[in-house]
Amino acid sequence: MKDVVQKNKPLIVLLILCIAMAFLSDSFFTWRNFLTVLRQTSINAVIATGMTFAILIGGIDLSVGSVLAICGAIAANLIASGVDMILTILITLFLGLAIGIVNGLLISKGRLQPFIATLGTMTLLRGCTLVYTQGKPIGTGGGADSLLFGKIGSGYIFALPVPVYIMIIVFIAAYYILKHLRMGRYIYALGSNEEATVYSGIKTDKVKIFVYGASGLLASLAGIIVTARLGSAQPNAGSGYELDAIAAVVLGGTSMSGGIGSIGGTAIGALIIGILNNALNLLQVPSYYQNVAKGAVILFAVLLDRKQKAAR
Amino acid sequence: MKDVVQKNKPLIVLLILCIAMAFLSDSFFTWRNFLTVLRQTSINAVIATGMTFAILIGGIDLSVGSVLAICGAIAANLIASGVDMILTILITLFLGLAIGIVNGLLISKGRLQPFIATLGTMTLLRGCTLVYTQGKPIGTGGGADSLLFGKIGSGYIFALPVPVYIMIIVFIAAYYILKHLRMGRYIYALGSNEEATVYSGIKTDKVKIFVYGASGLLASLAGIIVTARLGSAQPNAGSGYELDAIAAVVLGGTSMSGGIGSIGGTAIGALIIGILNNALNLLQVPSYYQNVAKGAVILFAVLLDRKQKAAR
Amino acid sequence: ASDDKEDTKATIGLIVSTLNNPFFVDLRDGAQAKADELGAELIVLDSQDDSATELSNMEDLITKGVDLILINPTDSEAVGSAVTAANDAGIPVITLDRSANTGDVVCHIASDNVAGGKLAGEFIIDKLGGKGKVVELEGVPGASAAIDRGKGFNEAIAKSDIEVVAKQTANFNRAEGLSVMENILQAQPEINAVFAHNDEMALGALEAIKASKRDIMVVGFDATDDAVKAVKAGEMAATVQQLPKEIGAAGVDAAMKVIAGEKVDKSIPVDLSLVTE
Amino acid sequence: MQKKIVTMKGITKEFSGVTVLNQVDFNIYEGRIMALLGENGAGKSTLMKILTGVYEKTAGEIYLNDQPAEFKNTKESQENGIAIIHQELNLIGDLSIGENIFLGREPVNKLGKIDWKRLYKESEKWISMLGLSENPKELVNNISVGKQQLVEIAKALSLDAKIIIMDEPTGALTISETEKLFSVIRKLKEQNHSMVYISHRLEEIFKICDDITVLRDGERIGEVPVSEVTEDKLIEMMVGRRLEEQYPKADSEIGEVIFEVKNLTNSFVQEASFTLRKGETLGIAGLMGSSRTELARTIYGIYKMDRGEIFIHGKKVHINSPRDAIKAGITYVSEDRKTNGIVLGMNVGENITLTSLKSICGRFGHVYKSKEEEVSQEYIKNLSIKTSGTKQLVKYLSGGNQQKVSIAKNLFAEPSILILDEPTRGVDVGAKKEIYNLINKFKKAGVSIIMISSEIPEILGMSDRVLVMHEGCISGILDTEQADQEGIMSLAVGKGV
Ligand SMILES: Nc1ncnc2c1ncn2[C@@H]1O[C@H](COP(=O)(O)OP(=O)(O)OP(=O)(O)O)[C@@H](O)[C@H]1O
Ligand SMILES: Nc1ncnc2c1ncn2[C@@H]1O[C@H](COP(=O)(O)OP(=O)(O)OP(=O)(O)O)[C@@H](O)[C@H]1O
Ligand SMILES: O[C@@H]1[C@H](O)[C@H](O)CO[C@H]1O
Ligand SMILES: [Mg+2]
Ligand SMILES: [Mg+2]
Repeated sequence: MKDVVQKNKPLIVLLILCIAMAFLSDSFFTWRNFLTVLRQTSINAVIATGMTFAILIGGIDLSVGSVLAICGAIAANLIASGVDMILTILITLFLGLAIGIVNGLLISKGRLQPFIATLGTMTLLRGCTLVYTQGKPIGTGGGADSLLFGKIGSGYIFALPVPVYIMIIVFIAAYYILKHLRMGRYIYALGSNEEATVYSGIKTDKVKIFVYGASGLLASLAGIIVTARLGSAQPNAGSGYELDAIAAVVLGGTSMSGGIGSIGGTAIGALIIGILNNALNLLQVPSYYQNVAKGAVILFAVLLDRKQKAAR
Repeated sequence: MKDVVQKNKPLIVLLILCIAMAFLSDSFFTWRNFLTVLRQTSINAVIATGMTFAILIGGIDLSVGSVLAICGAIAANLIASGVDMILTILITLFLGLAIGIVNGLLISKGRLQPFIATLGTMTLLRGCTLVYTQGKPIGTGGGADSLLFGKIGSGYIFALPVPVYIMIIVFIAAYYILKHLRMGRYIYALGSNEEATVYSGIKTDKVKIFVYGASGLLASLAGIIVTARLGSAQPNAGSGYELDAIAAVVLGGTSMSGGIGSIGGTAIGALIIGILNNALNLLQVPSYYQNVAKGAVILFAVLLDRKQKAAR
Repeated sequence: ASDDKEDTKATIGLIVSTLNNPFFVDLRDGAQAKADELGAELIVLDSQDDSATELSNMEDLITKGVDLILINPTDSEAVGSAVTAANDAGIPVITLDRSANTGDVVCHIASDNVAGGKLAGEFIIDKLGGKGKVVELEGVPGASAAIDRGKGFNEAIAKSDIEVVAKQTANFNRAEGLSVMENILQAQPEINAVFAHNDEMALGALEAIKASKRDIMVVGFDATDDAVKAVKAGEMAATVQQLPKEIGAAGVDAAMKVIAGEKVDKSIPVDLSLVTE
Repeated sequence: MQKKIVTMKGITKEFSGVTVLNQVDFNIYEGRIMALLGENGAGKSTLMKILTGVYEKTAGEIYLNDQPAEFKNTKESQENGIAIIHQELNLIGDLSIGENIFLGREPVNKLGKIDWKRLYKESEKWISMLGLSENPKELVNNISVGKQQLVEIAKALSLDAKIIIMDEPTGALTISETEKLFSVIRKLKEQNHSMVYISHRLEEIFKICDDITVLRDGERIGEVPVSEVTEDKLIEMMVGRRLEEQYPKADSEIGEVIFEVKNLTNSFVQEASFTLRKGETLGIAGLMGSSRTELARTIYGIYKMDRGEIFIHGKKVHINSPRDAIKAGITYVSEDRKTNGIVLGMNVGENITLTSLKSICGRFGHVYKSKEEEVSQEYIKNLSIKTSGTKQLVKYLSGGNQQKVSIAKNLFAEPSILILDEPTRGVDVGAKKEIYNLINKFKKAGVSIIMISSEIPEILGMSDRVLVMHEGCISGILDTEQADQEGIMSLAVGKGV
């Protein structure tokens, strides 16, 4: 019983938030707002899923925001120049994957600390995006493919927004990988004890490349969603998103030191952040106070969920 | 011999940078520019010193930029309302120390992971700064104390800028603590093996509180320098400074996983970043390319300095 | 290579608050075009919206020994030290878009953000017939443009029966403009107009409004290409045009005059106008 | 009866609802050495951790000199004159030997500056007392596990405590080191220090202890003076039944040479050459630091070879990683299970299947959970691993049971060559025997075994041939029939037979 509560503390924070909002705002508990929150959460959720992989192996991926920006810019440009939507998506995802793999290579073969490696690529790619966009937004144009592309961000299928489907598919895939595939097992093993994992004959380099590749891929997917929703790619898109993603992962109970955590937790963490942003707007909290509230909720949530083991 | 090279790799990067600049720009090797670079480096260096402590125990302090901002704002306000300079400085430093101690308590007694604890306080304090300043810069006013206060940022003593003295004193104090005081040993021990440190009868909570307290104190000191230099405190001051500080620490050869590193390294790391910024401007690298160059240099420097041990 | 300037060519430094915002990119482009036209060398540095970086940029330009410095301050208060540093080095300074509260400036070239906010407010009063409910999307908390535009706008509507029903920040950012507007749309059953402190947020809000199928007028600020297009297409009602290219060009123009020893006006206003359908 | 210096009464300890100590009484007498015995998981370490303030007890009382005492942390117990050497090494790898010994008690001058000279001089004194000739400025990371163990002991001794608890201090020590330690212990005893001594090596108990307390499954079985028990009686108390012969070496059929190492050389090992036959057990003996572990790990692909060849079934193989080794049919049970043997944060089942996960996976990498459950249950049963189930996290198992998981994990990869590095270190007598039986079982099934051990009786009892190392070189290979303790020792110290 105590165990159940311990395991579900993130869920409890989520519930507290929802119940409080139910009292504080009439517009909160409506189907429409529910969909709005889900759609807004989807971008952070997709990025946070990749971040969960990285954090599970004891790493981190700070470059996600920059990957989102460069991939979004390239997608917008491709669509605007009349490239087919499917092809555009494939190219963009491939680019994200490739960047992620480079991160993975720097960290595995290059033996760099993940924080600093991805800090480097984050800075570098932000520069690339500025150079590529020349500091201006790139519109997707008005072509037929552009309209279709826009649906990825704002379309509906059976009354549910498209990004919500994407988010759910990403969650399920990640859950399956972590729970039921060999790679998932290796991710946990690597995060718990790297040396023992090597001694067990597992190619840890491959696991790292997989993890950062996945994170890059998912960041580019998020880039596609953002660009599709806005119909344009901004040069400063995604900056600071890494912090939201990390917050979602940690609020979901995943340990920054690796080896412990789950996708379900991350889903809850992303929802907490999404609902919080929504709530601050619905409650018309003045801008200056929004950061105060956000910081306080993050601290409250993690204090509730603190682990038995001492952190440093 | 191999050991000497291994230990001094950050120094080698620094030398390469300087030699390259000597060829590329006439204005680089001038006494004026030397002082400019040192003065520009001082703020990051002071913050990075506190960050070195945090990283040495395997932690991190993301809140430094926000601490800088709130402390700077309060200092500016005090000076503007005619409070004596010395008193202002003491109050401000005390505030920084107190915030740092709160971080330390959250992390030790509250058992929070440092990344998320300081991410929380970073967000919260940024909000507090906005509320306190009402989003507007606070000038130090034109009083006598204001002019004197300004000297902390832009004054000279015996041809050397005041912030450079501050930086040097901070370095020496930190070096002494780490090398010759018990607390220093405990910092390394804690970062290397927390459990064994506990078993040795060391109060690790006290060490953590010391470390984050020091980091907060130094961030507020940096806040004083920035405010003094600019003659005013900006609500957005210091945002992103945590990344520069971390980069300096890691470029200096300190391991993000704790236990290994030195203040000397951090000094070199901070100089690398300072010189790099200066160099990019002197060489007229277009601003969009500056990020590209910075990211590339960070990656290059750490690739050169990579540890034997595999990182995750 | 070396950073020696050629003897004949004037070297002008331009410090811009940030270059990842189209407004300032236009300002830079205007300046660059003018510099090319007049045969001057232009060194552009980006302060990334940080006052300390701005000061460092100033110091580096002083080290380089440029002839004149054009500065677009991140903040009018904090830029004082940078201006003073240039004064001490004997390098003339011209401020662009935002002014400097301290230090000696040869000339200030800008459009007035408070006036711009007013312009937007008056337009909305006019269109709504003096009453209605509006939403204000604020810029980065603490940014001077956000403060000034908000000030002008609120001063204008204070004289009417228009009520601000929601006031939230979207940080000058399009993606945030979208999500913040979505949330406001949930909370507010009745909205007649939105005033956004810049076009990026206005365009984000526009996406949210389009998706909600509600009929709400959007007014932005900056007249970026995207926004002007949206206005022409009848999607946005208006945007306040600041002519950033002209601010940049006028800056270089004045700079060349100063370098040549000619006199320039202390303040050169650049026209504000409202782009409507 | 002697004066009781420590009395523990009715100590009960529960870990998340599971009782691991039940109403245990325990005494320490002034100037005497109390042995604490019991199978793996009996609760010995837990009891001592309660005494020294590492764990909080669920119930019971503790008296120090007849005064109620309760220590909230190690520091408090130290201040009250109790020092403990934990079973698992607890040193700071990035600090020097001297810094480790004085960690938390550094000598300082009036200004708080550490007096380095004194610190290193004193450290030198303590380590040389234990026969360690290392420079005290050397980083702990750079010395072998055995030497680290000595540093740990030096650290406890330097506390100058009235009561010293040693939880398996000789686990990583060789005979001569152990002797050195014993002489130190005797000296301390003469100075009226009291001690608790935990070990699975019964001969040590008879050598130095005065009294014995036996635990079984968290219950106290009894306390007896050493002089009143025999080894058989003790074993019976510990395991609740009699055990037959200690080393049940099976005579299996030894086949052709299947493994050969030729001139293997790197920074640890010089010109190592030897062969291994099918179904044979090759023991590797040597002093601490003779690089037996390094030889094994080089074969296993952890360390690079500078020169040399490895043949399996006469075919040359290239091993650059553990993965290559496993593919070639070699697995390695590490001497250091905590750092590289097992994944403490994963459960028993996941650990057992980790090395050979592929074999219970579908084509697209899907892990068949039911199959995993089935095989791990099988290993838990075969190796008598004491665990609440396959889902129990390994970090909550006792040291000996962790060792069994480490062995199970390697067996699951179905090696044809199994390298065991100190396989019975920290394993109780009952479990030891089970491990020996397992070795025999696999031997019979045609697996060839390389067994590194610091216990010469074990080497002699279990191997067909004995390879002896001295300072990175193979100083001799003997048939077990011709080998004896003296012969091995003289090779180990570098003298020919
Ligand atoms: N922190 C813990 N959480 C849960 N269970 C634990 C914990 N520590 C020990 N145990 C359990 O308590 C029991 C006793 O463990 P302990 O380490 O005291 O045994 P031991 O007698 O020292 O064994 P060994 O000879 O193998 O070292 C074991 O069953 C172990 O699994
Ligand atoms: N990380 C290291 N760096 C440098 N030298 C090392 C390292 N680890 C071990 N050595 C050295 O390698 C040699 C052999 O190591 P080790 O003592 O582990 O061998 P061993 O024969 O297996 O002994 P043990 O009985 O302790 O396992 C020793 O001289 C030791 O100092
Ligand atoms: O004038 C500029 C632009 O409107 C920009 O969008 C935000 O910053 C302001 O200062
Ligand atoms: Mg034990
Ligand atoms: Mg060994």
